[in-house]
Amino acid sequence: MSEEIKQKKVENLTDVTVMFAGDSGDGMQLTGTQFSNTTALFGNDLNTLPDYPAEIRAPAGTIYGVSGFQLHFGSGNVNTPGDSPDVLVAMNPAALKKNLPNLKPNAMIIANSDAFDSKGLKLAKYESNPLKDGSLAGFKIFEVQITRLTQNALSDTGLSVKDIQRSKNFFALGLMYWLFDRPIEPTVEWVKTKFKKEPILIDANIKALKAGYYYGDTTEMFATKFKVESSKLTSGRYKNISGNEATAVGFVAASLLSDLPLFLGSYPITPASEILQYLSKYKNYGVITFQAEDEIAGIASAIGASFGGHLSITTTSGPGLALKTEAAGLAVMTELPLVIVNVQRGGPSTGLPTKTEQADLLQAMYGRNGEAPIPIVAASTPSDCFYMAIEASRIALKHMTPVILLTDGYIANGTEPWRIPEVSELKKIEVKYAENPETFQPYNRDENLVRPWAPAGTPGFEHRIGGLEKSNINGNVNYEPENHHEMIKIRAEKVNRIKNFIPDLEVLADEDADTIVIGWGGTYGAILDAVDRVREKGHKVAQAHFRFIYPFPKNTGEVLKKYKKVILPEINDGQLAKLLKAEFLIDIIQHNVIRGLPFRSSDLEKVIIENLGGNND
Amino acid sequence: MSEEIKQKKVENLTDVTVMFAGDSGDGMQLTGTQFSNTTALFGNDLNTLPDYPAEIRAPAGTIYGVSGFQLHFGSGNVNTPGDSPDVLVAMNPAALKKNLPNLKPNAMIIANSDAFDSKGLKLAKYESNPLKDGSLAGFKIFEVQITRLTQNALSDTGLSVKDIQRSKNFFALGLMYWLFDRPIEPTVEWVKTKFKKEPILIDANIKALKAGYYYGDTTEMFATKFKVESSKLTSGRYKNISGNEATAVGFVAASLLSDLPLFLGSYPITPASEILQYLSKYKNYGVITFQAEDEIAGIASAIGASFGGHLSITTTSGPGLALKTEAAGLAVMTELPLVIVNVQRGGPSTGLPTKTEQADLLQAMYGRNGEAPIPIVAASTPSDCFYMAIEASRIALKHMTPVILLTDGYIANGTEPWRIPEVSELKKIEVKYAENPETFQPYNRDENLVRPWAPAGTPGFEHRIGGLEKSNINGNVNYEPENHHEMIKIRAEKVNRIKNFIPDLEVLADEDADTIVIGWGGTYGAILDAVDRVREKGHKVAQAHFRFIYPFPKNTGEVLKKYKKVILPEINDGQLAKLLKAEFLIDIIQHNVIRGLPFRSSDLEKVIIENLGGNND
Amino acid sequence: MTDQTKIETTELKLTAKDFSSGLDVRWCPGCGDYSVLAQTQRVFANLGYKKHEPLIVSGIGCSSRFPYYMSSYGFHGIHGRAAAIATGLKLVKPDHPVWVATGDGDLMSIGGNHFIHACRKNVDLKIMLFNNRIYGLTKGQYSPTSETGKITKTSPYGVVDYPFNPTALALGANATFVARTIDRDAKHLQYILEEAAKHKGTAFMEILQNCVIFNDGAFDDVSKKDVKDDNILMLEHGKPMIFGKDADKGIMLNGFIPIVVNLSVNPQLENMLLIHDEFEESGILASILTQMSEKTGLPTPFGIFRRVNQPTYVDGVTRQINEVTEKKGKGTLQKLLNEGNIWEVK
Amino acid sequence: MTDQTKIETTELKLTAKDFSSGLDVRWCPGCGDYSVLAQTQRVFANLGYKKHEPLIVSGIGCSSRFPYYMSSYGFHGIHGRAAAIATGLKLVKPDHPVWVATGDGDLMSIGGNHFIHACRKNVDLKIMLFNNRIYGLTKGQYSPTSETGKITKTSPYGVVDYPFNPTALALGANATFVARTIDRDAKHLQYILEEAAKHKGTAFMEILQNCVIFNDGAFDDVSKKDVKDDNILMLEHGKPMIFGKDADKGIMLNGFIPIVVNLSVNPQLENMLLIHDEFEESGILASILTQMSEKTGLPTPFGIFRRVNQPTYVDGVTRQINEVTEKKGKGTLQKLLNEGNIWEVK
Ligand SMILES: Cc1ncc(C[n+]2csc(CCOP(=O)(O)OP(=O)(O)O)c2C)c(N)n1
Ligand SMILES: Cc1ncc(C[n+]2csc(CCOP(=O)(O)OP(=O)(O)O)c2C)c(N)n1
Ligand code: SF4
Ligand code: SF4
Ligand SMILES: [Mg+2]
Ligand SMILES: [Mg+2]
Repeated sequence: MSEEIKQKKVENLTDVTVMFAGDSGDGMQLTGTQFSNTTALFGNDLNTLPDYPAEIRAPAGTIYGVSGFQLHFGSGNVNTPGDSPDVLVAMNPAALKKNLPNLKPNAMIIANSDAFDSKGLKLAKYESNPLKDGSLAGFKIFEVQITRLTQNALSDTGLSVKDIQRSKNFFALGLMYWLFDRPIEPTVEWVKTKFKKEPILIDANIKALKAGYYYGDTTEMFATKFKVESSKLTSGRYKNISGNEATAVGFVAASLLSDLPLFLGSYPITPASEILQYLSKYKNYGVITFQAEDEIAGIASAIGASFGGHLSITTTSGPGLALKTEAAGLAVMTELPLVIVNVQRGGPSTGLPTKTEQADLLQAMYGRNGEAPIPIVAASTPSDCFYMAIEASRIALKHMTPVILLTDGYIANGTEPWRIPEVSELKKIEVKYAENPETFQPYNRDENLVRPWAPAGTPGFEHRIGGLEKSNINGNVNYEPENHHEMIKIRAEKVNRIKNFIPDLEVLADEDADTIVIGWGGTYGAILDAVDRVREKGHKVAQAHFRFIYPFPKNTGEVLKKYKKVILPEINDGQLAKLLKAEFLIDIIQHNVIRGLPFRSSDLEKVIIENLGGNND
Repeated sequence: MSEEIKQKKVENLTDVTVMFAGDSGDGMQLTGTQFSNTTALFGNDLNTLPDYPAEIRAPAGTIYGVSGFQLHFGSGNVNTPGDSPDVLVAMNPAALKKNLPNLKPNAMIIANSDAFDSKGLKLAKYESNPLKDGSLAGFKIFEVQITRLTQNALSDTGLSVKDIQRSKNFFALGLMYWLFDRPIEPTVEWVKTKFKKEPILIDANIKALKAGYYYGDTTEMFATKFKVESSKLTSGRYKNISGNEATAVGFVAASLLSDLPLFLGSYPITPASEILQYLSKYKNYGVITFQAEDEIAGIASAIGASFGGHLSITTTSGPGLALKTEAAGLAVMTELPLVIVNVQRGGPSTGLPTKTEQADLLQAMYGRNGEAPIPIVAASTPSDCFYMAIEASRIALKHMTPVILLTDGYIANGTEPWRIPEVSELKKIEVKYAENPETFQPYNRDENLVRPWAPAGTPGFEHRIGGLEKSNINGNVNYEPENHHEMIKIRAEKVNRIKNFIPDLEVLADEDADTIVIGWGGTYGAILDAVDRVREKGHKVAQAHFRFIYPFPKNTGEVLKKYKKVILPEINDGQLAKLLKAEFLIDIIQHNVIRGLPFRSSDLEKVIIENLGGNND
Repeated sequence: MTDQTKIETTELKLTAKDFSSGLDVRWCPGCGDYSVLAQTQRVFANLGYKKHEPLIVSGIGCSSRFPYYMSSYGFHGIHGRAAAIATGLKLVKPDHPVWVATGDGDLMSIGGNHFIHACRKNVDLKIMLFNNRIYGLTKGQYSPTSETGKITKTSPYGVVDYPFNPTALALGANATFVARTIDRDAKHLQYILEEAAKHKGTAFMEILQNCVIFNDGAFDDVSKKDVKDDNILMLEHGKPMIFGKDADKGIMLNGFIPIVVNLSVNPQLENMLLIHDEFEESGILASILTQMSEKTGLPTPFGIFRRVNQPTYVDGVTRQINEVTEKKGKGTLQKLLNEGNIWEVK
Repeated sequence: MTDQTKIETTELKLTAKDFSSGLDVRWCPGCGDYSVLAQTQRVFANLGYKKHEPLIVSGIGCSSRFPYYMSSYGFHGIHGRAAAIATGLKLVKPDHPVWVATGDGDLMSIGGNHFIHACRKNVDLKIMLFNNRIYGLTKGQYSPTSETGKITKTSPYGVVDYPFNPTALALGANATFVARTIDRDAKHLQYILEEAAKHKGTAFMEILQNCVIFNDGAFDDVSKKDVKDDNILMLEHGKPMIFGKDADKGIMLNGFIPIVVNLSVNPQLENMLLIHDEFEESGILASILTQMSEKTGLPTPFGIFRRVNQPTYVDGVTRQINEVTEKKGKGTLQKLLNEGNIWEVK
């Protein structure tokens, strides 16, 4: 789409937040993903937040059936999916109603006016048509008859009316491409591959896409189109990636870096299933994915595979982690390498399966019987999942221990452009095996208290391990009081010494700052943005983010004690705060908002400024 | 046995610790239990520590096959099973070897010399016969040919040699009865009931018992017998009870006090199985015991029964609690009454199944996905299990919440004389049901934030609950951000308000004490003794013990902040310490010895005195 | 029904509509679950149930949302545990029918153990398996009933597993009532639901259910008008096994192997056909039926494979409690505190 | 055996003793487990295994201590999860025989789900069920194979449950190899262990095992010299089903019901006897055998109920990996980082 911009006015923007919203069946996730990918290719930095109900297709037109995809892109760095949309594409009244409270003042609303008939209004529980009754004053409303226009455009495709209606999201997408001056080609190509087996749909979807695009161009309605210059990203090769995909790719990379084949034992659960889905495709990398009968079999099979010498992982979300805790203790006792990935979602219990949260940290720390320390790491952005998957594997293999990698629903589903590293940028993972069958003892330890690995089946190192307390050194079953005490202390110290192999906590501090904002996991982007804005307003503040949580980085105490105030926002009721308080006996200013959604950086900004004694007006 | 003490010298003792030790097949647990019961009947206060291997009958004669039963009784208050035995009954060399390191200097050793043959010595890995080689200098050794003497006594019973040998523990028991001047009648009665169906065994065992008794009387070997006056116990009716029995009886009492039938869903696991075993006998109390296919079905069935209106409980130990965590979260979300009993054992993983530990506190606190607060209470002595079972039930029913009751292997298996309360001393448990079907809403709350209970099947209150996030008030599924935040806060606050219904932390303080020793659970007796002795040495010290752990009693912060030093001994790596530090930001002096055994109060005494700046010499 | 808090209930017989909770149903348009819901509501009305009588328990999955849409007591459990929760509920509410709504993932993957134990014990649950041969709620991964070779989100190169045969597994666990029906055949579905309700003991119903989104058409062979009669064997107790659009095909045994014979060609074979016997104790006939399906060149049996009477678990538990209570007298707090080896200190 | 770290191993055939780990065996004197251990060591030697070849996994229970006593690689897992651990191990060590040692509680109570899935998938595990019909290690509670009415620590008034029939459950889950044997019959036990080892696919062996402490004599009917021959039916492929001290009794079918006929009275019935066929595909013959036991007035079958060939799960997984690798080429880090929709920023 290299056509010149014609008579229309062009407005330049540094960043925009767009929300695509419609019924679960309206294809909003697909539309949002296409827009993201094209925008990424176009060179913008971006960040996305898919937000969909736990039901597959709740009844059309209802509020709880609304599926949304929020996308924030800009010409600078973009770290969050945006606090409030500048533009809402509302495929029906319910989509409007659900998203209205969160829109920016004066936001643009592009509404499929065909859907605002009496049935649609009733389903959304509107008394009168909001497009007409003046209740939307303060917004810029664009009524587009998306249903009818799609129908018209596709009337000659031979598709039924019902089938044609499935293409209306492509009409909306085309219109948005026009409005933000993005090329349609990437989507055209995608449609061609995706519907290879149904040419009639290729034709229909491309027609709808183009109809939307030209509609923007032709109609009088849109006087202005927008330009968002591409970002000045570090040079390199990029790919738009979600946290789940990055996690999967990260483990394949860890497998290649350690020269060990990868085994995944897993049971599907939202929002972690995608990791299993991605990894099941990497068969030519020797990856074995075992879809187990339940979460317990998932981790148990991974422990078996680890005993057999594979790099073994298991992936799940909250309730699944709860089921894995007994077996996780077995991995602690047998001191086998294993990575447990937990994509956190809203809890407790089944909770909010499709929403994000950070409330499994304490479960990860303590959710096992007995003293069973397990190192914990957490990814902070979608692409960071790639690196943390590698680091988690490295710790597991180097220290012969299970490791828990925490991500969350937001970074798992959200995407951002990822600068793909060069092969040479990735550090090999060294794996040390037991070497001498003559002197081999399964619980003999090196200077880091790590026992030797002798994968099952290796001639000469036959041995037996299990969940009963072991004798130090020889690993036989041992019930003696002193041995037990010693082994508990050794297991704790072994994990503690991992400190010496992880990076220090990095602090980005204004000189003279006496307040530090800390965080962990997927809140990174929101905190970063908030801190930046606070600084722009002239305040002094420091920031640090935990990627390695247990053991804490060596300098943690020193860092925290340097500041008068420590502010810690978490999407839970204060879990990292509890750990830090118990460890360092320092007070912490907590900000805990648990809404199933990522933080709004503007909210964090307020909190920080308030605590700096500043004025938010 | 009302005979007069004859020519023998009688020595008066205030308290004695006896260890019965032999092969797993030697009946040491039975012997110890009989001695305890008789001693209790005799009027002594006492405390016991059964200590047996995880195997049923490890090969005869080996060290790891040794089964021991330690018993401490006295004429004053007895709070612990004794730090080191004054008397060891060693049925074989392995029993001697295993227990020797722990004996008091100059202790009395009664050894079955017949078992110290070359085979027995070899199995116990003795190079020479310790009874003969002078290595036991410093102990008072009594060689008794228990095997042969039993054989002689029973030769005319018609039993085979092998069968006769099974009675040799009764010989040893009889001898001990004589030595400590206890009556043999209670055991004679017990034998008669126990072997009702095998009269030949009644005859044999009674003969052996008497032979042992008279042996003491007749032989020259024992010049002295001992007298331990009965204790001045509060007047009342008494029964010697173990923690597991007390737990079972406590729940039956709770059922009667609340007028609700009791349901137990459980899966056998050491050391909790006995609770299930005891409760399966209370059928005429309407108790339903469901031995489930696993721990998950145990708790799930209890949740179902709670939905149906029963007082529902589930019992387990560490690894089982790990398996129950997902379902425990469901009970949190559905806000149903449920008591989860966890009899703690040595961990992690399968760990030390027959040993004691306190390392499941953090699992109880945090071992669930999401923010899922559950109140925790802990029993401090065997008989306290009775009261805490009632209190746990009271909290569950009054506050519509799952509750975790922690006990441990030591108090579960250990026994003490329990002053049985009068019916009038036990407070009714009030249960409030939903009352008006017209206004009924399942998540409407009273002033304590407690939702109404409408047991399934009650006409007029039909409703639906489950593990997805609920709308406040009406309880329908709700994914809205603000509702989720609000519900998380409500659930936390509901548990927090239980504070208002539990007793304050009781402090036993010397005036001017600036050090407090705190503890929780089964360490009570050892701490109490240690503190007493520290006081006897003229030090000032305060003591407080947590029976209600979460929420903390209202006055906890106030109490702890009053003292310069807070000493907290725990049989774990510092779990309550972590909770208190995070909550009150105070430093705590920890003493963590994790040997699978109860604390020795002499060790605690030393720790306290050291911290008081005292001198232990 | 015995209930402590009995209140006046209307004596009017309820209608199907009375069994709707009134909450919006959130399944996909066209999902087979709608039919199961509708038929259950109808059958509950037919059976004369009051609203508070049936207690409905489920696990997690699309199908497990079922209890929300019924006006009776409902419990939406956690994944896989429906049968276990229901067992506890049934034990304390022995007079109430306890129904379990569950999916092929919920019951046969994570919940497999509770399922076989509920069958073995004959707990007296009514288990409706919504078998769509896919994980619906988690968006399309294969399930333990998915066919070998099927391409799904987690089997991009085809499923390697062999599927469970749900009726065979239930029989292996000694289920006393085993049946198969399908969402699309409202009448037959009602019939099976009613018979299950009447059965005293655990009743297992495999309900073939179309997932329009992730496994559409999985049961076309046995539900499409034009082909289904040739692919279904409708079991009727005491009747010879005859099927086909023109009722011209029959089932005979060759050794232990069922074979199809053409009756229009060989009418004389008619009295050598297998006669269906629901009550066949050993379960062998039922086992033979479980082996039949389109894939083996045989029609898929629908109907009641097996129904035998055996005292239920709940009966046993209740009986034991009653017997002991009769013998020992009902326990009181006073009695409780008087039990065991007691001595007195003055 | 393919192993990255292949080291020189002696080519001498090992003896039974070589398969002992040398650790003290901690079962009760007289426990049936000793015999299973001894026969396994013998069979491993007979099969020519090297020490590092067989990988042995167990759960928790007396029987689950088994791996400690073998000199090969052993993994003492957690309660109920042996089959799941073993599945992961087998998937990554496809060339090694993976054996599972488990009890009736471990495999059929808490581990029931993993068991049926391991059967269904034909993972290729060798599962030795030590069935003593009791929980040994936890000191005598009833298990899912305990008989109805049995008095145990948790059933002071008798078990209310109906027991599982392990072979029936395995068949219901479509196990490809199902057999029964007993601790006391060393020769037969060896035979079954060997045949299981040779079977390609999951092999399920129910080994009746006497617990001298908590369930002594449970199998006296089929193990005591004087009575056992009248109570056991020794299955032999291709042979008519004859049993009895004097080999004078036979099994015939009456409909689907096996009955005993006396051959000395009716010798003519000899050629109407059931002929055993291990390879009978449908599993119906095997199902009929599972129904037989002393309790039904029939002898208890010992031997191989069913053995059929079906590609294993492990084969399927390996094949798929090979096929895709062949088609796409082996993945490298470079390739991995080049996949997908990539653009370049200068
Ligand atoms: C412990 C746990 N594991 C996994 C999940 C995710 N999960 C929810 S439903 C489901 C499977 C649904 O399939 P099925 O039972 O066949 O029901 P359907 O949706 O097809 O009706 C899974 C894996 C969960 N909620 N909890
Ligand atoms: C999660 C868990 N639950 C329960 C137990 C307790 N437990 C150990 S072995 C066992 C049953 C043993 O019976 P079985 O499997 O038949 O083996 P056996 O001892 O009879 O050989 C139980 C219930 C445990 N160790 N872990
Ligand atoms: S995803 Fe399938 S099973 Fe689930 S509601 Fe939709 S159609 Fe029904
Ligand atoms: S308890 Fe029974 S099964 Fe366990 S070792 Fe002893 S005899 Fe064997
Ligand atoms: Mg399904
Ligand atoms: Mg057993």
